[in-house]
Amino acid sequence: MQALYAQLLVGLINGSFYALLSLGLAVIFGMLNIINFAHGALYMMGAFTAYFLLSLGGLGYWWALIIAPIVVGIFGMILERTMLQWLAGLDHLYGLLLTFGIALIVQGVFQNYFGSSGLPYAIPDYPQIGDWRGLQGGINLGFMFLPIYRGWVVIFSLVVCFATWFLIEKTQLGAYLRAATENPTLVRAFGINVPRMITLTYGLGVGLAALAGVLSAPINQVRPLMGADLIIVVFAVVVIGGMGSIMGSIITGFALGVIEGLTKYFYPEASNTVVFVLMVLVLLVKPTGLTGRAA
Amino acid sequence: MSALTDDTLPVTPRAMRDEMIVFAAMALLLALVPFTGIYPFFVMQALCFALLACAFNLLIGYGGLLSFGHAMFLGTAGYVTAHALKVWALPPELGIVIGTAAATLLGLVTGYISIRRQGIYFSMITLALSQLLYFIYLQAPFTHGEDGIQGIPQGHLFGFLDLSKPTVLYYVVLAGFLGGFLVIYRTINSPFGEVLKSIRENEQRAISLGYKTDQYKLLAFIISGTLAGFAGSLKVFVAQNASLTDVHWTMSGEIVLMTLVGGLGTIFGPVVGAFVIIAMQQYLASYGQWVTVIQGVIFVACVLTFRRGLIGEIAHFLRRSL
Amino acid sequence: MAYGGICLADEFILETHGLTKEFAGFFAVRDVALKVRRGSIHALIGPNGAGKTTCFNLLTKFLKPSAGQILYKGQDITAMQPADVARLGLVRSFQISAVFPHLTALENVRVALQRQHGSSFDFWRSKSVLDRYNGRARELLNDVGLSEFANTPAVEMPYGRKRALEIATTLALDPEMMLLDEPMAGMGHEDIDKIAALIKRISAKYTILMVEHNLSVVANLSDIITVLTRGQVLAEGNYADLSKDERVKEAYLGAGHG
Amino acid sequence: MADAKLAEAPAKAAGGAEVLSVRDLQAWYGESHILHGINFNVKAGEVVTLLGRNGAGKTTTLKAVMGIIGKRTGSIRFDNQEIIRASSDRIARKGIAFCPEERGIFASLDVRENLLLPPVVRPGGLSLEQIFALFPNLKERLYSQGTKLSGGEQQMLAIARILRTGARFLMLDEPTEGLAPVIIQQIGHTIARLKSEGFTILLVEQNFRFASTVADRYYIVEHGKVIDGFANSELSANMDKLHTYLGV
Amino acid sequence: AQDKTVKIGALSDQSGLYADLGGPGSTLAAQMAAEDSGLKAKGWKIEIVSGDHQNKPDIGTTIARQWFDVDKVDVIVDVPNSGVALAVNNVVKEKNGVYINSGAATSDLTNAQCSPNTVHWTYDTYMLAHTTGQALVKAGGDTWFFLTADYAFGAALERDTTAVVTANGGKVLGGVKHPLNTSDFSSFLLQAQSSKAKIIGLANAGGDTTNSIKQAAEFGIVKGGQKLAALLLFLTDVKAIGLETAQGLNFTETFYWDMNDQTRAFSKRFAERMKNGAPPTMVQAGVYAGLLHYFKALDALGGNPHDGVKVVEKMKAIPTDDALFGKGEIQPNGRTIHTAYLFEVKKPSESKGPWDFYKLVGSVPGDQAFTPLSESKCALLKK
Ligand SMILES: Nc1ncnc2c1ncn2[C@@H]1O[C@H](COP(=O)(O)OP(=O)(O)OP(=O)(O)O)[C@@H](O)[C@H]1O
Ligand SMILES: Nc1ncnc2c1ncn2[C@@H]1O[C@H](COP(=O)(O)OP(=O)(O)OP(=O)(O)O)[C@@H](O)[C@H]1O
Ligand SMILES: [Mg+2]
Ligand SMILES: [Mg+2]
Repeated sequence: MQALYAQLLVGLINGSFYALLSLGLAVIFGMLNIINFAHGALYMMGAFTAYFLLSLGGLGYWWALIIAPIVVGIFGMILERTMLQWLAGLDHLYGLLLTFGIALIVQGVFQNYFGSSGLPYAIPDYPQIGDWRGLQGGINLGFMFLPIYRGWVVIFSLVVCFATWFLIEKTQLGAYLRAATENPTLVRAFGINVPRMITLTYGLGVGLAALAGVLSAPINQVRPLMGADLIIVVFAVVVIGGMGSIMGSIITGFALGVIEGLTKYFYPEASNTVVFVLMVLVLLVKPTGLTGRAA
Repeated sequence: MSALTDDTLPVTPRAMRDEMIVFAAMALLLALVPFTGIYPFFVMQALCFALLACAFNLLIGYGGLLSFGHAMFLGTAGYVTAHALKVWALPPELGIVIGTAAATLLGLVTGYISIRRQGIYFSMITLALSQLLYFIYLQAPFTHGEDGIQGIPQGHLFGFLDLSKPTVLYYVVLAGFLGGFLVIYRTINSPFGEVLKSIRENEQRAISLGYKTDQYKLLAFIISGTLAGFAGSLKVFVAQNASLTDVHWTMSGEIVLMTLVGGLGTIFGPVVGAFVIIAMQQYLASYGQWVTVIQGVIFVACVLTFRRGLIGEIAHFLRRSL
Repeated sequence: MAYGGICLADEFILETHGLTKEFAGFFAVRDVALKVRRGSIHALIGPNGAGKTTCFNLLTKFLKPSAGQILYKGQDITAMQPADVARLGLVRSFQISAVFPHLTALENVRVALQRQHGSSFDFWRSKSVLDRYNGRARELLNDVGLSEFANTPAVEMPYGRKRALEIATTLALDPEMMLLDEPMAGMGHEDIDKIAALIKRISAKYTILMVEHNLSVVANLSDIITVLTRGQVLAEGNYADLSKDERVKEAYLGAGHG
Repeated sequence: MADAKLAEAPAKAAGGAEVLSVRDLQAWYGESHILHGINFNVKAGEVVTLLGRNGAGKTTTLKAVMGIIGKRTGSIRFDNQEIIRASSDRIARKGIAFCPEERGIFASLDVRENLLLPPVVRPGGLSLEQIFALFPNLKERLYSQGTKLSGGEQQMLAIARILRTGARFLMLDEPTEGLAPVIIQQIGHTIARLKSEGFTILLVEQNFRFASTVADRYYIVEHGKVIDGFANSELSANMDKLHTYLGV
Repeated sequence: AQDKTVKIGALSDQSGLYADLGGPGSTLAAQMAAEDSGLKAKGWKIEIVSGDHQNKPDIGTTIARQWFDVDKVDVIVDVPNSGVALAVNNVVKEKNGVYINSGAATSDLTNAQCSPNTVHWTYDTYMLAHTTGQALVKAGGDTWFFLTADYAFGAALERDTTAVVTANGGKVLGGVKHPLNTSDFSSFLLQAQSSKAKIIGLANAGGDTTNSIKQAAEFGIVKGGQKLAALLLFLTDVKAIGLETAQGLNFTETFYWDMNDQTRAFSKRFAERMKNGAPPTMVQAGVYAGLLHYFKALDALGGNPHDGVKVVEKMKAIPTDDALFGKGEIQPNGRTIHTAYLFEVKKPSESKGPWDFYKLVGSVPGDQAFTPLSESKCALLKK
């Protein structure tokens, strides 16, 4: 029974990565109507940026948490301005293909320069207060050993997810964004600089990916392909949650982490497939995903 | 409506005669390959992928359905054919039939699940289904996991065509390709094809006219899956192995790339696209590390500058459908 | 076809009993009993949001009723699928024009003819078998005044023409009963007259239920009018009677009429 | 109450300076040349109506003024500034508001959000209460999804939302299409009231009967050109011409 | 006159997962082997081509086939990735070329799918499992828990290791199968932790291995007294994980650059010519040593290098002896045997240079490390 609690908790932690990544995807899909296949590559860039900041600039984890999303976000905005922008109004398909191409390029270039096995990145060991060495070490919860870093990831992601949700669903900016998805021409004719807004939104979504990348750098190997396989799972999360639905992808992200955790405990062989099975089931019952708006 | 159709639909009514002339020219050129000194295995492989891309194109170009999981048909048929030939020691023709039938069956099942979903949901669900299948094949004993099924005997087709002779094999593959191509061509230009197009254009309206659109889409999906499977079965004889890469989602991505490069919704585009991409993989192999980057650049360039694809641009320039 | 009230079940081609549609507590259609006489032009009017389109959607199964029953030719169709209803000869047009944008006008009509005559699943036959529908398709286009647009893709046609095309497509199915949702909306006067004449002409053969805000059209065409407000039937009768009805004036016609 | 509020708006510009002047406007959809030289002008405080058959290019003209047609040449001057090359968001912020023919209600927004969507570009717009007084239906369905409204309600919403923005120049594309007679009358009153409060309105109409109750002047558009124009006072004199132009 | 031209094809993964341990480095190793062979002086012409199989069996076979048919290649080396390696194995046999595989782990190459044209150099799964299992149990690690990648490769590693562990008196307490390419191992690590096994065996590869090691550190597994044994790990992986995290990890290799003066000398020459200055991995070392041995056979034959079976027979006849792997032999099934070493990753404080990672813990002589001929399922042995 205790082991089960531990698995649930661990699942929740994992879920926070899914949530952050699918959140970014949902923002980009919901607002730009683009299936951002480059999301995994940008997530990877977030982790690499953290690595560079440390190894070249001596700037540690906490700096990376702020700087990496901005740097990668700017990179994303450049992508949007130079390429994605031209796809406005075209079929979804083209956005998907373009970002797929971008992902190949980015991953290929990183692989060429940094190999495929990756680079080390440690859990931050500062600030040091009393016995605490930054986020290193762990707490014995009785039923499990909880690395402090994992606890931090959950809390931090929850905060970020909620803030993003609020921004998009509860502010006027969000209304502009949603309207612009449907009919950018008209929204522009109301006096809103839609292109700029879209660029910023893409930057936001990409920044979220990068943030997830920084968060995962101390846990997962910083590798050029670290996002490539993850991305498919995250797609599934977004679809289950209802494409473009912010809250849907957050909740599904966390829930999926937990379900996957349980599968790992009861029938580990299926833990990679459970998400897809789940997705098929959900779509059979509810075509637009759990919280998707009607098509 | 989607801009996809804006770009891809022929500007003039289809000129079937033009298309038949081009088809004859293509068939002739391909038939001459063994006499030119071009390496036949390369062409054979390209032909298999060309048929695969054509099958995929049937769905996207004429049904408006982007499947991001078409590798599952290729891989499934490949595994089944390979297993039939190697373990059950069946003759080639039976191996092909069984492999293709497996793809048909898979098309029926996956189609039933995915077809009722629209647009991007459809892409995602096909992707997920193929990924599901990937993990199953990874673990299933008969596929031999990472090692794949190796050293598959080619055998004698109909008892007298020795497929281990490259030239014989070449003409068999070519015949298979041309046959598959004609089936697709006919499907596109059939009464069924017309209904398919109207569904893509405005599904609600098609329903209100009394069409049960799900059935049409399902049939299109099954035809496409079957032909993709047929390509997979043929490929087994060329590569003499069946492996996981054929079911991986990156393969599905490559299929899309081929079709895109050649021209979505054009008749001959996928063929050209497949040859271009396969040639690139072969001849850029010496550039080693940059192949994926180059592929990525092609994707980006295609989408940004010639969205109609090679053939699509030519057709647009000539104001003809090709 | 029906000739006079031979027998009661035959007299009304479409009947509803207690038809109700609720959207999360909001009753868009409430307890509507509608009887459409065979061979008549029956108009459904009412202020915006009265539930006319919703009614149409219920009748053609694009929406599931929350309660009530729909009888078409005496057969209960309440639980049917939209495509099946269309196959029974009950065909609709849409309020926002619905055409196949990248098919030419001719092809638009042909798609409907093809359904009517089968062979739609034949993927092994050449589509040239469809050419035999061209003649009938041209006839239909001619009827709605679109002859010169036969080879124009629908997307390039002006709005009003698209409506006409939609009607031609609907006619191609040779339905027994047509539901037209604001067929004249967005049309110029010329076209309105044309379409009105067309409707008049075809009403000899088909039963027509239509929603229309253009009063002169309603007045000229319809045999009987049902007025809907807030999801409920307010009144029923012919135009002359209704235009004197104070309730109808207040709810729909406004001060300028009557 | 509503009237009192409207009365606070700046007084109507007497005599009417030219607000919009369109010269030799040409426009293209992709490769097809639609407008072949449109010329007209609108003075402050006027209601000007563009009439013409289906497909004549009326909607295209409005879109060209709004800057949402890819390719356009000629001259469009608004408040004495050339706007032919401006982007549509800048044009909107100069004080032009557009109500499209297809209404453009956003499905992912509820009615309230739809209503509040267009940003206020300058003071002087209608308040929410005034809008609800004009269109009571909207108040009832405030939290419905925008596209779940009936056709007519959507039309009301489309008009209502641009009244909030404070733009003084409104372009309405067939605002009465699909509306019940009572509502059409209401819209007629609304337009008259807006006009009396100094709004300038460029209207596209098929419903000539309605247009004649509100318009000051008419222009006739045919095949992408303005071929005629006259004032409301000259209407009876021009009735025959109108018949041939429009087939009324 | 004798035909004295040979063409070598270095077929590897140039861009993917295995590019670091094979890839361009393997091509370089092949070049260095050609230069060091001294054959040029004896009138031989040696040419080297390289190709990228992109980890796809059909690309691998097409390249191989084309190399034989069109480019007249005589020998194919390297070929990491078991799937591609086995596919190419068939082509080489069909074309009667020579195949010196150094990159693939599958022991099938010298068992069920052995071929008279193939020499499998460097390592295989049996050897890895055997050496690591035996050496660790002997050092007191007698209770095991496995983290196994859920496909053929992982199963083979687990099966072989279990056999050695129990044969040596150890006990397997349990195991968990994880799917390929898992990014989070915490669930599995928790199970491993609560098993209280002394050794946690990682029967997986690549990113799965590095991630599980990294996360094991996070969960304080090594600090808690358990030991990690990676059944397949390369120098480049250790570099990627970093010593801080990897310290104390046990695993087997057959080559390490810092073994003796000879390996150091070769590695120095090699590193100078590598783009990133990395010393050779065991796979690259295997390419070099395997080719050197091949050249010896050619030299002995004196020319006419185009009959693959004949050349391989000659290779098997000469005992192997080179600077990198020491003395050994090629068995009739094509398996090269040489000494295998158990290493442990140093603490950061013990490391004196950028690639100074390992300390030697034990070694197992080749004839005990690799599959005994009596157990080999190779058909060539049944003659
Ligand atoms: N799917 C839905 N969800 C919620 N409310 C709906 C939905 N569809 C329609 N309604 C509401 O039901 C009412 C009736 O709508 P309907 O479209 O039937 O009106 P109508 O009579 O056709 O009006 P119009 O003449 O303006 O087209 C409206 O108030 C509308 O907002
Ligand atoms: N997106 C488009 N692409 C190509 N041609 C178009 C497009 N939209 C409209 N047209 C064409 O432009 C011409 C003018 O159309 P416009 O919509 O301006 O007419 P209108 O006068 O507003 O007609 P209506 O009264 O039907 O609304 C028509 O011939 C139409 O076919
Ligand atoms: Mg309606
Ligand atoms: Mg118009």
